[in-house]
Parts: sequence; structure tokens; C-alpha cells
Amino acid sequence: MSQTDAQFEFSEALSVEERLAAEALIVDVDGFEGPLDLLLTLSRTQKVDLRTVSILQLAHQYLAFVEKAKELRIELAADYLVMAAWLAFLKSRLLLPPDPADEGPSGEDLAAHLAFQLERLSAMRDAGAKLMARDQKNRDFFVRGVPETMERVRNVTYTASLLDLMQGYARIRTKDEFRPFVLDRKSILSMEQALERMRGLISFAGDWTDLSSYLPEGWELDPKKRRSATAATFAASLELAKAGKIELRQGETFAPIQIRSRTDR
Amino acid sequence: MSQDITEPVENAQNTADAPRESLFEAPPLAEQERMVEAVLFGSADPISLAELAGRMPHGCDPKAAVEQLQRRYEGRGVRVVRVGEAWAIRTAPDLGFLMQKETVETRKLSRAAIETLAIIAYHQPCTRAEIEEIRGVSVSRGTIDQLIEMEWIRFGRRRMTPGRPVTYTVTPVFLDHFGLETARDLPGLKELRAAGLLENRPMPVMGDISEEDADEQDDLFEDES
Amino acid sequence: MSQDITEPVENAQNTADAPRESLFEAPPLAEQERMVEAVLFGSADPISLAELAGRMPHGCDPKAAVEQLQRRYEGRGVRVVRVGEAWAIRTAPDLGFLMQKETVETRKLSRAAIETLAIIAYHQPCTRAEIEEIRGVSVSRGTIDQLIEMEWIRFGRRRMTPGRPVTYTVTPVFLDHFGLETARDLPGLKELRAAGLLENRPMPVMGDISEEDADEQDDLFEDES
Repeated sequence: MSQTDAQFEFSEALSVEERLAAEALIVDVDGFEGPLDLLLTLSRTQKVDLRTVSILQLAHQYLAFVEKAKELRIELAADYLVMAAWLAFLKSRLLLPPDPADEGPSGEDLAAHLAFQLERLSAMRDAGAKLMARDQKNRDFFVRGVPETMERVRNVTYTASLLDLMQGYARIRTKDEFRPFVLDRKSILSMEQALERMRGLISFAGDWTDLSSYLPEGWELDPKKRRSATAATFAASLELAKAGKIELRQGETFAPIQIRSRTDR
Repeated sequence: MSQDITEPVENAQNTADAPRESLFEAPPLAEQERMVEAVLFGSADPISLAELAGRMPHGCDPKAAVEQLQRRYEGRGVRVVRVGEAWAIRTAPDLGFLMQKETVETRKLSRAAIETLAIIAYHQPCTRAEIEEIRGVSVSRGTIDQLIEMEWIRFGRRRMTPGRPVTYTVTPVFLDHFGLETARDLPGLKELRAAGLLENRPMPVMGDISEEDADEQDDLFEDES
Repeated sequence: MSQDITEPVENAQNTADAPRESLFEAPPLAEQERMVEAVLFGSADPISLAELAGRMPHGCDPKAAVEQLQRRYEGRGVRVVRVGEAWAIRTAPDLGFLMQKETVETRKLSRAAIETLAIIAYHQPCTRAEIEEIRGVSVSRGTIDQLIEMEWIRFGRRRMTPGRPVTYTVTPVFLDHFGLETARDLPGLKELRAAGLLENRPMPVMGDISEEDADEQDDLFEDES
């Protein structure tokens, strides 16, 4: 508030400047943090140490201020008026000789308390300013920019270790190596397939024919396929023999196996 | 350890302790200092000695380690500072000019909020009525709320007076923000107390504030000093 | 400075420079080291030498300061490390266990994300099609988004092939997180295998693999190493 330093006294003869200052003070009444704050501001105009401020003069100043506000038809909050009433009481106490019959505190006691209140408010205000003038966190001094702690924040943090990363990569790159052993179905003839095939052909085999001639076309060329097809066809022939559909014979060990359909039934 | 045959019980205790101690042998102090260094560097918030002890291997002495670390960082670009019962590493304030990028725009506190904060800090634990008496004006709900939201003040114990009003005290976050080791390090606290400005002096007219209250108020500071 | 009357122009230049240099005299190296220490400590991201130079007073030598700082932190609880082209302060790896308490609330990255990340790290810059080819499955938008959000990968230059596909590369944040100076520091497959880091476990596909099959597989694997 710019007017706080202004000479501010409600003497009989106010200079234009003083009058302006006084009015500025009143217009700015909203800027005051209550009657005590206003009193503190007024006390500063006495230009003395708060400890030696004249409470009587201060009461006078305050009452004049309220008077002025009324003149200017400025509505003052209730607590300003309560303070005014109290100061008027204090003023009378200070001016009149003490009544020995009165039990209550003396005018001096009351004045001393008001002085204490003003000094305390002023002290707290200074303390607040000193506090704010201190080095402050994130303004003058700083905390760790990257705390290691994964903070107890609400959002989920995903993480992975270097090991995860490397293993993940290794997993992909060695996927083929890891593939379990599976039969290559392309070069496999299952017994069911052989059986199916032979069932269709068997009715034509009236005479003994080599089992090898029942292999699927082309399979005898590839050794892998031939092995699989031979085994499957042989197994299928055993199955058919068991069912009584065909007869089997073999001249000697490792000789070709021959089959023919059993038509005698 | 002197062998004293006249005290067999105590002696037995000693030998019972011995193997346990050797089993969990604490790392050398230099290593403990490294650990404290890593933990304090890793945290933006102050870390209490208890938490340090909890993180460090059994048998460590975090207090000795942190004090040694503090001496090591004297005069460096970062400092080891005490915040209440906890410790933190902070950049040296004289280097703040280098850190504009990190500066967090803090909400400007209103004059009312600053005064209220100062009153709570210097008078804690402090009731709302006391704040209002000192400021001579009622305290708006918003002001207290704002300070609580900033975690600079919190509720203290209730005052054992009629109505059992809540009290407010400042928090470790407050101490941390203003670089204070304890509430006793508030600027000018001693002078204010010596001048009697922190006393709860009752208004002569009312005269109904008990002496006990006044005593209780200074408890916090006196307990600590 | 020798006065040479035969070269008046150059001489004029010298004298013009001189006052400027003295005006902005660089602080002593010890002070520069303090500055670097504070900045590295307070910064959320690793800081490049250029950025350090920009923050420090004119005439400073951030490289010398950061190297001196690095030496000072040798063997300490934290270290000054290079992250790509930038510098940062990090916990000494052997003390990582002190931080573990805090990492509980983090979630493991999904396998798909890890694999995608790994492929990008090993093959950067790398297009989505390439990732899919290597993984053998399509990469979901979400996986890429998550990694970008975590700031572990970012868009690289577009590939100059039909369709101009975007490429992905890993970021300094990634390098920082995994303690790598460059992506080239990632160990190769051979090194992984030598270190026993490969999972020697067959992937369950059909679920009916006989013992012999499993053995055979291990053989196959060992043959290659």
C-alpha cells in the first residue's frame, strides 16, 4: 500500500496531499486485513517505534478514519465498527482519571495490550516476509531430478531389465533351434492312409502281387518316403490279413512280401 | 571384554550375542557412507534415519554414515541437509541461477496465507482462534485449506480446552521447502521469544484464558530444545 | 601479447578481445565442477556438454569440469556416467539393492513389448514390417505406443523404400534405463550364450514332446554353441 508511508495525521489543517492520502487509505479499505491491520498501518504514520507508539493518538486516528469513511459514505465492515467502539471506550478510559471502584482493567492495561497486539502482528508479518525470503525448494535449491525411487505414483510404471531384453531377443533369434521335434508329415504315409488306399485296390488283386506295388505313386523314388510308405503299407496289409480280407506270403527272409485277396469266402 | 567370573550371567549373555554379531557383520563405515549416499541421491524427498536403517544391512549406523557424508559434501555443488528427523541432498542455493529450467512455478501465496503460515509456524501448535486473535480478522477456510493442500501445515493435537479445538502445526514438507532443519531454526525465533511476542497474552478484559493454555503452547519448542 | 607493428589489424583484434575475456572471466575449475554437480543432480534428463555450456557462465569448460566430477565420484555411492552424448548421475550398480524397496509397484513389461523393444534395439533403425518378420507375428499398435510413451523408442527417419515406412530407434532414455552408452554395447547372441543367458528350455508347442525329443533338442542347441 503506497499510502502507508505518507504522513497521515488528522490535524485541523490537512494539506491537499494529506487529504488525498487519507482518502486513498479509505478507498483502499478493502485492502486491509481487518481493523488491527488498519491500526498497524495508522501507527506507522506516527513514525515512531511500535513500542513507543501513542495508543491515545492511534485511537484518535482510527476514530477520525471511521468518521471520514462515514462522510464519504463508505460502508465499513462490522468488525471495523466494533473496533471503533472499543477504541472510543479506551480513549475515555485513558483520558479520564481512574475510578477506584472499577474492578476492570485500567486504561493503561488495555492500551498496553493493544500495543502488544500491534507489535505481535507486525512481528508475524516480518516473520512471514523473512520466511518467504529464505531459499526455497525448487526456486533456489533443488531436489534430485531423477529420483531412483519408482515413486508411489498411481500410474503403473512398466520396466524391464537388460536381461529381459537380451533374453527376449535371444528367444526370437533362436526360435528355430527351439522348435520341438515334429514329424514332417509331407514324407509320412500313415497306416490309415495306406489302409484306405489298399482297400480300394485289393479287389483287383486276384493273384499274388508284390506289396511294394501298392505304394503310392512316386513314393518309391524318395528313400524317406519309401521307407514310410513301405512300413505303413505293410502294417495295413497285416491289418487286412487279420480282418481276413487278404493273404500274405514271403518266400524267404528279406524276400518280397506278396499279397492276394481272399475270395474264398 | 573382560572375563569376570563373578558375573557369570552377564558373561553368558555376551557370548550368546557374539556369534550373532559376527554373522551379520555390518559393512565398514566407508561402505555405509556410500549406501547412504546412493539412497539420498536416489530420493527427492527426505529420508529418515529409520528408513535408512531399514534399507541398509543389519548392524549399520546410518546416523554416523550420514554425518560423515554431510561433511564430505561441504562446499560442494550439492549438500546433505537435515530436514526434521530426515536427511536429503539438495543443490547449493548459490547455484540456483543455473537451475532455471528446473524451477517450478509456485502459486503466489496471498498476504493472508503468508501471515497465517508464519503464525502457525511460530506459535505451533496453534488454534484457528489464536490465528484470528493475532491477525485481528477471521481466517478464511480457503487459506487454511490451501496451506493444508500444500502440505505445509497439518492438524496437531486437539487443545484440551472447552470445545477441544484442533490445532495446526507445520510439517516436514514445510521444513524441507524452506530449508529448515527443525522448527526451532525459524528465522528470528529466539528474538521473538525473548521479546515475549510468542506468548499467548490474554486480553485484559476477557481474562478467561487459563494459564495452562499458555504453557502448553510453548511445549513443542521447549521439548525440542 | 607481443606488440607487432607489422600486423596492426590482427593486433587490433587481440586488444579488442582482451577486455571481453577479462570481463566474463570464467570461474575456477573447482567452481565449474560444483556447477556441473548441481545441474546433473537437479536435472530430470541427462545433460549434454552443449547444454551445460549454455547454462554455465561464459568461458567455462564443461567437459573438463564433468570429467573432474566423474573422477571425484569414482568409487562413491553414485557415479557420473555418460548416456549417449549426455551426462547424468546414477546410483552405483552394486548398490541397486538399496533401491529395490521402491520398485515393487512397477509392472514387468509384456513379453511382446520386450521382444519388440529388443528387436528395435538390436536392429535400429527398424521398420514395423521388419519387426514382424523377425518376431514372426504381427506387432500390435498398443505395443509400439507403449514403448513410445515410455520414451524407450522413438520414430527414426523414414526408410527410402516404397511406402516410405517409418523406422523406430531406441532413445537416450532407453540407454539410460539399461545403463548403456550406445545400443552397440548390447551383447551379441554368442556372448549371451557364453554367459549362459539364453533360456535352455524348449518352448511348449504341441505339449506331447517325449523325453527323447527334448534331449535331442538340447543336443541340437549345444552343437551350435
